[in-house]
Amino acid sequence: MTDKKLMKGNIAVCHGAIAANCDAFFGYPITPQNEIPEKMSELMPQHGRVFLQAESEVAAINMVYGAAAAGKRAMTSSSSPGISLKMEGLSYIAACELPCVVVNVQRGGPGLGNTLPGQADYFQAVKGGGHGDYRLLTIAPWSVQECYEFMPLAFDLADRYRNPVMVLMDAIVGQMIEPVELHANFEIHEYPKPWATNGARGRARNIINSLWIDSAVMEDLNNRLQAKYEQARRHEVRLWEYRTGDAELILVAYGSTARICRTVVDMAREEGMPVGLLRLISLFPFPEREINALAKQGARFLAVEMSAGQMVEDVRLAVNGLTDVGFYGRTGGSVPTPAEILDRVRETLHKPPVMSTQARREVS
Amino acid sequence: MTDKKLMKGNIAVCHGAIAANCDAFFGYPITPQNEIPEKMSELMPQHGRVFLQAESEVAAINMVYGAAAAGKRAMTSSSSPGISLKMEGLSYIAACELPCVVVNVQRGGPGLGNTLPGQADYFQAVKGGGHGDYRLLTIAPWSVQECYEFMPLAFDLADRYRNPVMVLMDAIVGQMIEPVELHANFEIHEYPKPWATNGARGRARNIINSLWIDSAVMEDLNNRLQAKYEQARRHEVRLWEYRTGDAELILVAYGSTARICRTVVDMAREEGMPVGLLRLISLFPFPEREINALAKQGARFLAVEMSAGQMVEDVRLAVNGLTDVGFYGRTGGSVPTPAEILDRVRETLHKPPVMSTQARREVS
Amino acid sequence: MQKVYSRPKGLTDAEFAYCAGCFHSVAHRMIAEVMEELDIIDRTIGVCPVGCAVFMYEYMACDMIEAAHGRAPAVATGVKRVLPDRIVFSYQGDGDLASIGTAEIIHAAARGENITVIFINNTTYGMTGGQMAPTTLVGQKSTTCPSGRDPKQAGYPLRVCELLATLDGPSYIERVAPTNPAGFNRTKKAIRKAFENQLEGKGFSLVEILSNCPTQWKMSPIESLKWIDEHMTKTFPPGVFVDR
Amino acid sequence: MQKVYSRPKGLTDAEFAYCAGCFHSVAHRMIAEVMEELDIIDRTIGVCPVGCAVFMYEYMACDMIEAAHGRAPAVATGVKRVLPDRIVFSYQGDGDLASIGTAEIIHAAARGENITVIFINNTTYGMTGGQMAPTTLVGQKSTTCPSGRDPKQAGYPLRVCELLATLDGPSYIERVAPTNPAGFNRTKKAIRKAFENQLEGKGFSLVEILSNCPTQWKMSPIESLKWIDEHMTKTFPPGVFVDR
Amino acid sequence: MAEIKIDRERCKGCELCVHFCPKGCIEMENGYNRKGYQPSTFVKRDKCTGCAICALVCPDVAIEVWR
Amino acid sequence: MAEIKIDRERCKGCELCVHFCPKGCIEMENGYNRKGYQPSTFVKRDKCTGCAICALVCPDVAIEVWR
Amino acid sequence: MNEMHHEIIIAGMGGQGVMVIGQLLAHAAVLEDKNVVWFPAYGPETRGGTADCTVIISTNEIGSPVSSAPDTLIALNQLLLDKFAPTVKREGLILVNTSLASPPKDRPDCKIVEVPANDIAKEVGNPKAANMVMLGAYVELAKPVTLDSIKASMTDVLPERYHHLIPVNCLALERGAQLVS
Amino acid sequence: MNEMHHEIIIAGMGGQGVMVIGQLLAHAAVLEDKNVVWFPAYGPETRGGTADCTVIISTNEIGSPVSSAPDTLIALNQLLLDKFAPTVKREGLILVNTSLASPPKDRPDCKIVEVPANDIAKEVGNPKAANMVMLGAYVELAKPVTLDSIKASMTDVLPERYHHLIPVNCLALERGAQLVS
Ligand SMILES: Cc1ncc(C[n+]2csc(CCOP(=O)(O)OP(=O)(O)O)c2C)c(N)n1
Ligand SMILES: Cc1ncc(C[n+]2csc(CCOP(=O)(O)OP(=O)(O)O)c2C)c(N)n1
Ligand code: SF4
Ligand code: SF4
Ligand code: SF4
Ligand code: SF4
Ligand code: SF4
Ligand code: SF4
Ligand SMILES: [Mg+2]
Ligand SMILES: [Mg+2]
Repeated sequence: MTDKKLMKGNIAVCHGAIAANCDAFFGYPITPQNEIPEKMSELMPQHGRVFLQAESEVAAINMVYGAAAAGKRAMTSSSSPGISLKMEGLSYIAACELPCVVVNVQRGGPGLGNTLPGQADYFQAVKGGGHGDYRLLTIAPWSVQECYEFMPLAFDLADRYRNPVMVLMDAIVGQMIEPVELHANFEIHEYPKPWATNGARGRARNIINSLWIDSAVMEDLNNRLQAKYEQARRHEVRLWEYRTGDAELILVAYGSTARICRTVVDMAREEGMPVGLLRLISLFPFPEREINALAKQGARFLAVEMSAGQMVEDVRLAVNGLTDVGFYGRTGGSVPTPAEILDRVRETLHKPPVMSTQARREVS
Repeated sequence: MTDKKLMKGNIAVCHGAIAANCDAFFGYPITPQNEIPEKMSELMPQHGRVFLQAESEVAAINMVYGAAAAGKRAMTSSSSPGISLKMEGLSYIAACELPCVVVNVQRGGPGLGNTLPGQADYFQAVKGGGHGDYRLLTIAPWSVQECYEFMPLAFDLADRYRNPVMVLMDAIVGQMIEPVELHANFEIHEYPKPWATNGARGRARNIINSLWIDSAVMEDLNNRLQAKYEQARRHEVRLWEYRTGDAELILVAYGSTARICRTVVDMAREEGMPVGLLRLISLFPFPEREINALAKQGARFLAVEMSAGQMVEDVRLAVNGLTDVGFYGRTGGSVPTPAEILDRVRETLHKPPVMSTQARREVS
Repeated sequence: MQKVYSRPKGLTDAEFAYCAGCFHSVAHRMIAEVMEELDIIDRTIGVCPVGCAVFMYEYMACDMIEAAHGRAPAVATGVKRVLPDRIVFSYQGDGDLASIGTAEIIHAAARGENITVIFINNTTYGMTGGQMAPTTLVGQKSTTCPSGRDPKQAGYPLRVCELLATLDGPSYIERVAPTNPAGFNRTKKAIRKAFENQLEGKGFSLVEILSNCPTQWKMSPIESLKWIDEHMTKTFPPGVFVDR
Repeated sequence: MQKVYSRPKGLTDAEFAYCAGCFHSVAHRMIAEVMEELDIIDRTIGVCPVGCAVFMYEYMACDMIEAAHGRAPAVATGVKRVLPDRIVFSYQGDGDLASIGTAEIIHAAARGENITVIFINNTTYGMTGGQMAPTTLVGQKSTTCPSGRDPKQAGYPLRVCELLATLDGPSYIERVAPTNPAGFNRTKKAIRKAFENQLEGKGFSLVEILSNCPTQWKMSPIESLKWIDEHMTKTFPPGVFVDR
Repeated sequence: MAEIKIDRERCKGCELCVHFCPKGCIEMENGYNRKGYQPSTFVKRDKCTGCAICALVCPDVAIEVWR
Repeated sequence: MAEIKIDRERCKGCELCVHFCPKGCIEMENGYNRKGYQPSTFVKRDKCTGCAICALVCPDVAIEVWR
Repeated sequence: MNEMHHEIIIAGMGGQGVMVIGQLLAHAAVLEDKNVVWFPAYGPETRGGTADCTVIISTNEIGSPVSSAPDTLIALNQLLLDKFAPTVKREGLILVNTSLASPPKDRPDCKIVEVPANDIAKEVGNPKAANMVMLGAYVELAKPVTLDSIKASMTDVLPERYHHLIPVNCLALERGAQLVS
Repeated sequence: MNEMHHEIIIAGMGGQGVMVIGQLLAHAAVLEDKNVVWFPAYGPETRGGTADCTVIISTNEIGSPVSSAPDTLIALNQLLLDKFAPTVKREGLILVNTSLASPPKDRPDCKIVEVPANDIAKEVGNPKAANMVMLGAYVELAKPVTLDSIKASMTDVLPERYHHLIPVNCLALERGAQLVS
């Protein structure tokens, strides 16, 4: 295994961005993602690409907007409070149908919170924390290897859908050090960008704009966006099923929580409990059809998050009342342990399945 | 009716704030809410209160944070892109458990969009567009009279729950001029604020803070917030039912869209169709129980929004698969007409109810 | 007879939607003339503000990007960094540049970003209805200081050229007042120099144009130019602040 | 024997969590001494930054508010406007004040907001691990300019006092360098004056303290003070910039 | 002798050309254009020097000049 | 004669007091305190003037002075 | 009171008094205890010197204050006549200020009323009262409120510095009404 | 390969080489084809001069890299011994650098191993190698990897300017191992 290096998730993100031919990085320090701008300040110039430390997260996302408008692959990274500052900019970028990648290494919130792991920016990422009807395509790595590999995927999705892509991590995924293979085996597509504002030589001028005072035109834009998201719902759902075949209870989780849940599934199976894991890779699009199909087969669900209950709403929407959906969450930087999740699994499986019509919000 | 004045919704908001003993207004111009800061620049000094035009929406929400921390009733107002810039600040204010009021006169989005009416900031308002697990108590007036009356309500809720309250309007509600009665009949509660940072005279010093590096402490804060939101779910649901008694199809809408839907209900009834309206006044807390109860009685639902489908998700969550939930939306500043909604109603009622498990996203 | 003045190629055919006598149009036209003279229309990318000039992309014959309110310098930075051989300018009003966008303009200047900034100071928020701007004069009325700007309540006007001139980054900063034919010529020259500097790689250039807003000032265009001369130039003296 | 130096009442009993020799503690202590001397501990509200001094509320004996990164001047404005008879100070690092919070500090100064600002310039982002700050010197290394700040790439350091001194709003602006006992005394005096001005209703006062960051500079505390004298004061000369 | 042409539909009647023409060659019309503005009109062809000041100051680029 | 007291547990061993004491009354200890720092210690009681410079410069307010 | 419902768009150049007559209509409706919503154009749309507003007067509660198909257009100049004429509902009413605009040819379904408002205003002695002439004509034709209520609204709606013009405004109103009666 | 799973927290003052021995463990695990996650403390927690990290070595896939109850604590000073000793899992292992700290009294369930690491390091001729002494003792006791793999990791893990210290580091490792074997 000599081709494996020990590396932080955050650093692997940088190597992934380089492999994805990322042209420009604009960022601002914030824990727990500082290794990204730091490493990028070294790697990007080495590869003849652009690194710039912006004066703020607001400036950074608007620099990304400019570089993306110019037809280049641009990205930024931050963590929860810094991502909140990018909401206006992201709404603009989505409205202008520009591709870019935004990494959020989530921490404990709300407010200043702490720099420990969190997953409470899920709503913000997948429902659109900014104004208006836009969505971010959102993917969530769970290992250092995926931190590396999801960056080319993210840039590809961004270009393909002309939409910002969010790589939703958390402090565990960003800070942990694992062996990683920087294999560089990516097929990097070049997407033609005839719309780019890079100088109107030999063509009509291009305009990048999201202002349409005529409501009919603005509605057309919205319909185009929605059609695109529908497209993504059909083609870009990514997930990983683990021992779900005969599972009566399926844990649903993403990122580091999904790793923990994999351990829980093994522990549960050892105790003879029919438990499986549905690990979400794409958060938007959400695997609505897949979960619904499992629900139709009678499986119940337990959503596990480092939040007070966000992803669980999408699980409930997908299940649509067919079976029971439970929730186990930890907040504020607390990481759920396998033991406590297992307890909840035991509890759930000894409890006969009930049709719960009220959202249950249990935060321990 | 000599005690009725013709007044814009935005102006009524200002008189409501004055009646609510609002101590300080911090804002920044943006259409379609400019009348609010403009009128406040006149009214607040007249009443010996604070008006300040901030350098930006970011500064404005942080001034509100300061004034609220000092124990005063503070507010700001803006419209969609400006509200997006307040996401970090709102997450801080919620995390610090400070009361304040934020008015969003929604326009067409995403991006710069236009200054026409929109309702596509619903997710942002009710799910928390900022980072972390916080919620804004959200109420939506639909007339100029309510623009006036909901301000004292908003400040009261804010103080009672020590939480930011969003008054979610749209360009129609903000810009239309209707007769209003400035009756000043409000019971304004004075809430003791022993936590306020207003100088530690004769008491231990106070600290307003959302930084808790100990995850256990941060989790405690989160649990406290969630308990508060649960409390609000029990006590603060507000809605108005119109001809729902025997309705087979219930329109669900809020704000100006609900006004339009009321017309639609009357038109439908004239054609003999059993249609009712559930007009949401509180958006968070959402009337989950109430909708679920109606669904149990067999009613189907049609959510109508000026968005590509946001509130409809909460309707679906509440219905939880019991009956069918349809959606009709217009975006980008387009306002649905009674005629087109009625068409959809006819269509829906002639279509036999089906159990739809996939979210339907129909944007015309 | 020879044609001695015709519409510059840097402009599209669209009619300006500005109010009668508004000098946004004048600034647009001069930028268009300079682009034509320097033959850079097909390699220039302009960044529009949010303000009355929000529709600028309809008028300029080059590639254009609509920035969020105040963020034009950041957007321009993003473009210029990835396309260093293109010409990038941003165009901003006083609310856009000197209020919400204060951080972005100062840091673009401090970085010596090789871009050209045209700054239209009309002492008010024209687009949103004449609210107080950071550059509103002491005593001047606006819809958010109805009895005139009171420095005790609302502070003092911000002098952008003076502010930026304390930085090491900028290569050229000038304030001009196109209130008469000589002022027009001076303005045009300044804009040209601000673009030439970029072509020469000299770094950040900014031209502040003392402009009018007949509508929100509630004056005729001719009165508005007089008002600039008599009142605005007291607080905002024209001149070259940086040239290096 | 008489006690001639003891812990000021403006401080709590908490031990500072700063690195050994870090001058954040020195600045805290001096603010505490001034609050005690002016007898204003029980009517002062302090606003903490996001930066190494983020835990300042643990140390000061007065009411404290934790602001979002860069927004302390806005928060302080909010407090002071509704409680004009209280004393309000904010405390900010160079990343906080001169980068993300540029707009907020400039506009608080332009408004002549009657608050006191203590500005700790240590040329780096101490808390987040030594990244480049707006005040990082040309050539100085940081974790985001590993081969030293290159003005071509990252621009030039921002001189906050010089910048703010172009405004009409501020009543008092001074830069001090507490690198020796005389510098300590000068610093204390400046902080005192910045609070006294507020008591007299004179408006915005700011003291920039050239501070150290032994950890991120990778120096001993004593070396760090020498480095301030030898390098920082070249770019950031101490002195009174505004006093009116 | 020189000549100017005012595009009546582009003109917004701001009167700047009238004000700045050193020869007083331009006046305001009495009528209205389609948008509802009262445009200016070239009246003293003989006095015009073709100095193009009118075109220089016209915000709406409504004037062309021949000399 | 004067006296200073160094709070051994508050001291972080930054050496500033040692550096700035005009009389050379302070030295660094060899041992470690609970946090793992090597604190300073008052060694030349007789030379101390009670000038309080050490207290003035001590970032951790670890020194009290009597005179 | 009989059931009735009127949706009117009023449009013209800034300075032609478009908002004032909208406000007079709305105020008169309040006096008559009718439901009314007045929706003036706002924001960037008011740039370029034009102005328009929608007034809805009804005996029923009013839903949307935004009218997608008004039953009446009162157009004070050509540009906005051209803009709004196509939106008027089938067989609606269009009042044209023929002093500044010529009647539309492509709405044969509508009742087109020609009012030389500026000329009449000049005749009554206040050239600025063309808006009142138009209003008078409209109120007489459609009767959403009475002329008396409009007159009674003048003192409340007009700023005091214009109160001396109320008599001549009333005259203009009446002349407009006479024209179509 | 037998199934095994080790969770270790290593803690000490900055400069005591806490991170280095964590990295050596992780690297050795990679050499031995075991699963490993190394989770260093980061951010504001590294202020104040202390450092700690978690290493998990396992033959299974590793879930959370954050250990809520490590089976081993390697404590290089008193402050962090006090902080982390309570988190060690029941009947776990605590290695104490007795040159700078005294063994905890309140964990009678745990196996407490006293290593006078600084003293031994001085003896072998590199006073900075106390960390290596602790590591040697731990590896010998728990055998998560072999001492040879640790040695083989030295050149990769240590910056080149410290390569001349590898022999003395190896000596320190061995002395640590001998102490407990
Ligand atoms: C984030 C955000 N805040 C506020 C606005 C509203 N807005 C549009 S233009 C403008 C100010 C315009 O003033 P200025 O920049 O001086 O330009 P002018 O219209 O005077 O040319 C404002 C506040 C907005 N569109 N976006
Ligand atoms: C919105 C936001 N962006 C970034 C951060 C991360 N952050 C915390 S402190 C800091 C900079 C600290 O530098 P400075 O203000 O100079 O203070 P110092 O630590 O040097 O005293 C940053 C970027 C944050 N907490 N919030
Ligand atoms: S409002 Fe003022 S700045 Fe805007 S177009 Fe009109 S005159 Fe020009
Ligand atoms: S990192 Fe620097 S600024 Fe922060 S506490 Fe340590 S020495 Fe002080
Ligand atoms: S060209 Fe000169 S002289 Fe002729 S009309 Fe124009 S300004 Fe007057
Ligand atoms: S300057 Fe231009 S717009 Fe103004 S009146 Fe003359 S021709 Fe018309
Ligand atoms: S009081 Fe003065 S002489 Fe005495 S130890 Fe302190 S610095 Fe030295
Ligand atoms: S100055 Fe204070 S902290 Fe530093 S060594 Fe002396 S006593 Fe210790
Ligand atoms: Mg302006
Ligand atoms: Mg700093």
